[in-house]
Amino acid sequence: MTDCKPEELLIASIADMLTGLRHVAVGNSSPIPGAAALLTRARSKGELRVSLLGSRKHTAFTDGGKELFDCAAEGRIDAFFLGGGQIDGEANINLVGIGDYPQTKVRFPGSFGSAYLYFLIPRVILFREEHTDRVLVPKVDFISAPGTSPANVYRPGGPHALVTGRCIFDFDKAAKRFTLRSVHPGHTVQEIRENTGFDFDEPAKVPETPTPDAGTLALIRGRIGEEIAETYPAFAARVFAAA
Amino acid sequence: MTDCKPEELLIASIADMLTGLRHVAVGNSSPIPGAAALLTRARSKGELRVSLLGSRKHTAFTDGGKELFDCAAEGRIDAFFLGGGQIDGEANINLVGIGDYPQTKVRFPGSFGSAYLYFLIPRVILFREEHTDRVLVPKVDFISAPGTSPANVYRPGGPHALVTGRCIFDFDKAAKRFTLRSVHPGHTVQEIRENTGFDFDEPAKVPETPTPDAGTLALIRGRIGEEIAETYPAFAARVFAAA
Amino acid sequence: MAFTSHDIEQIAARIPDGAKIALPPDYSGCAMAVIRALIRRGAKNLHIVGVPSVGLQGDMLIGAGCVATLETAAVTMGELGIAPRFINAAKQGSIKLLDGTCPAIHAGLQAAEKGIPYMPLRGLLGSDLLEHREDWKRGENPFGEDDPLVLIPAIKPDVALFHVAKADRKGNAWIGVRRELMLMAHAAKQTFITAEEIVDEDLLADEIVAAGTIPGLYVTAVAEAKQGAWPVGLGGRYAPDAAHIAHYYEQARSDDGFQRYLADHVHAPKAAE
Amino acid sequence: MAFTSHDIEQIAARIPDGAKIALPPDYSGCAMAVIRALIRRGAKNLHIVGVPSVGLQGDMLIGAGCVATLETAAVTMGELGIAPRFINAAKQGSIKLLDGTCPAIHAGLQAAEKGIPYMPLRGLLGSDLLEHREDWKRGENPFGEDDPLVLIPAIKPDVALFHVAKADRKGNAWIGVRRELMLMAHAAKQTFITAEEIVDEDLLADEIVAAGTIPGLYVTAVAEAKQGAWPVGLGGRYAPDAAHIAHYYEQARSDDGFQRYLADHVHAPKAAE
Repeated sequence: MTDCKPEELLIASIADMLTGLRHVAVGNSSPIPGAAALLTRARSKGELRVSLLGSRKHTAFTDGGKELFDCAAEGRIDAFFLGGGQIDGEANINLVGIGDYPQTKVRFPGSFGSAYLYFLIPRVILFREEHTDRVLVPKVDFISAPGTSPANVYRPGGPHALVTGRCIFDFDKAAKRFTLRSVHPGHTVQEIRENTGFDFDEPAKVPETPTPDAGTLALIRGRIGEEIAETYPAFAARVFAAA
Repeated sequence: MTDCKPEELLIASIADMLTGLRHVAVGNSSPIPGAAALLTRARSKGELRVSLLGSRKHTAFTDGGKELFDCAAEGRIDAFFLGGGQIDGEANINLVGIGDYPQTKVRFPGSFGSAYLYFLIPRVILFREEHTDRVLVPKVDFISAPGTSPANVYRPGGPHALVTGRCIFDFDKAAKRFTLRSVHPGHTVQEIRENTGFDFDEPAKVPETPTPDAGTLALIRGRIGEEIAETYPAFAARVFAAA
Repeated sequence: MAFTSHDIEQIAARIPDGAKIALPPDYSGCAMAVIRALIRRGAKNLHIVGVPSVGLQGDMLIGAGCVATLETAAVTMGELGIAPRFINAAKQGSIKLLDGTCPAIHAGLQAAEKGIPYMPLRGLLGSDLLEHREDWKRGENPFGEDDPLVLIPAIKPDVALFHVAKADRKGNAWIGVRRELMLMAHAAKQTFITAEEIVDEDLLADEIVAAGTIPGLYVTAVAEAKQGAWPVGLGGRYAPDAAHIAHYYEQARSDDGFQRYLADHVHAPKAAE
Repeated sequence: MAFTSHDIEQIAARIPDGAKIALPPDYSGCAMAVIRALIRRGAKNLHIVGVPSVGLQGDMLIGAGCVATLETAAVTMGELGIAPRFINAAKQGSIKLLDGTCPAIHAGLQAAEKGIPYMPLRGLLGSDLLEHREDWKRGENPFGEDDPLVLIPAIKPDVALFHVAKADRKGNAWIGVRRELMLMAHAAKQTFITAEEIVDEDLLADEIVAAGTIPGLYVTAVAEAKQGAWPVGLGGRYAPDAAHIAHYYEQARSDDGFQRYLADHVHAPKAAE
């Protein structure tokens, strides 16, 4: 328990959300979601297909940059990950900047495919390690992609959960609100309230995020560490080197 | 002169219409237009590009069936060839059938890409060896592709000429009428009138279609015969074997 | 998503009656062995989509009574002439014809590939094709003025079926420059492939081979079929069997002749497979 | 149409001020040597289209004052962080931003490739991107009911510019699975390519190589440029020069530092070529 690193907890927690799916895609610069998808694949006995963008070995696209988006639109991708410079309580995400657009005070890289994939992939997991009221805000300054849409908008996809360095939230699309699902070991509900800029629901008793069992940890540190190292060598060296 | 075969005359006549162009595409089952394009290419010193559908060697498409059409829409194809089970005096073409659609009395293979390429390729040469009032009719029974379009329709392309086994017509888009340009050696204007179902204009004196000079004939029978044989071996054997 | 390995008859069994089935032209890669198996199993009410035209496959399925609807830019037997069973059915009015044009079929499949309801297209205005296609609509260019367009609805086949030179054990299939086969696989709900050979190596492992390969992600099942495109041939591998096709053409010009052809070459035990 | 062979500076000279220029992301194949030559020749008022995002190329051109408009789904320096000269320009408001999203850029280029004025797209509704993109329109699905869509106008670049592993003397260029480069070449009016090597054999002659090759038909000119993608690297050939990129990142965080970088690595005689 105590020797489970924060990254390993996140990998195992996210992996559990992917069980039973057929195809999970992971964007660039996403080592923890990538490792999570590879972990689920390893446990699925070949049932889960993983497309890891930026990997030569663990991606199978042959139709250029558009294929990920077409593939999502065809309904062939079950889960994906999005982050955000800001995320608000209605699951709107901002990858553009803080302040008035276009001359924002703080500028982020840009929206990438979020304004599309958030609509089309059934299980989008929001992932951001930094859990502060700077990131988790009442209302984003710029909506790169909205968390919910009116009933007439074609939207088979949307937010499934928000995973941070402190906790996991579920998202209720009808209520447009997050509910605290579990708090990571070493963190408290009060701390999460203080560091979250938006209001959220919580159950009467908030469970602790379960830590991975010994078998899972061994798998993460062994095969998954090796597989993810192809795409994220620095991450793998930092997290798994001393394991 | 007398030893110039009808096919050779047609090849040379069509080739002259392609001089100065950058890229000519030729559809399937078109040995005479194909040979004409190859002849113009041979004389162009590499300036003309030819895409011969059905040829492995003389086509350069690598993006599947849609590429010919996309390429035309991008304005990258200067000339193309279309035929027709029926062709009328307004240059409408029918590749579908004779009689009331869909249960036509006579059925042709279908419209292929004509309803598109006729609009987008600047110089479409209508080619049909059979010159009878069965083929050249007052009004086609089914318009696969219209000869002209209203001014508001996007149409950089359209009919340039009609080449048959008896003569060559030019087409006037404004007047929506064919004009006899020249009559092939051995044929007469009166014979053409009798065998053409539509009315057309003619100059005071109708020239004879010029026959290819000795150099052109040698080129056709030599290099062009060899090049076209890759795609149309039966045609090449029939026309060039005894040359 | 889970790719499986099958034999020819199993593939034919998994293509249900009434399916909208996308088929390539004779020069692109035809799973002829499965076409014969479909006739053997008595498939009914198929909606054929020729991508963009169809040849022997279409004529045989029409003649055998497997087809309710034919959506294609053309039916052609190449230099032999017009497909005889198709002509017969067109004259009899025994199948529903959705006459189209090549770029509209490609555009409809691309719309399905992109998950959009339609694709706008140039051309077509003033063609009687447009008059008879109740599923096509006229539209206006919202970025122009008085600029009419035709809107082609997405074509989403239930099944794409074709033959390739090579597939591997993960369902990856090498198609080279025949990208219309990739478009078919992207657009269709299920894709069944026959291959001259199924190889042990991963076709995506080599960067040069990968460029011409459909990932197994899009492939429902693959069956090995040596000479699987016979008699129409497979580009780069073997030529059409011109004598056999001419024999078919002659036979298929009469009802009796066509039935004899089926008896000799389709129903006969393991005729060609 | 006539393809020509050039050197780096000639290509830079043929990309005019004010051109709409399509550039790939750092991982796809960047003609960095031409980017430096464009800065050397003092290119002005470029309209960059990131396909679908842009990295070091965009940051350098922006920092050097070559850019008037930036149309992209993102500007990223990968794990280093956000491109410093881009951030500076965004905060200063010194360039016009057309923030987009990857699939809309691909769709716009596909519309140009198909010669259609626009492509309908899912998603986007409710995004502030749509609020700020005056060139995008809302539309309705004419085949549905109360089904809103976004209409993305065609993106027709004046120039596509990228780097490949191999080209031949006819202008055919091998890109493997990097099909976005083919889309760029199809959509653009002119395409300039640099290649690690220019080979004598015809890349279209071999059926396996041809599958990953852009035909010379679409290529305006090719220049040989060994290590032409340095410092961002070329997939399958050489890795990014991480130390140099980190050096750039540090230098580019200040105006002075960026000018020193240009002096050392761009204006210095034959710095990297």
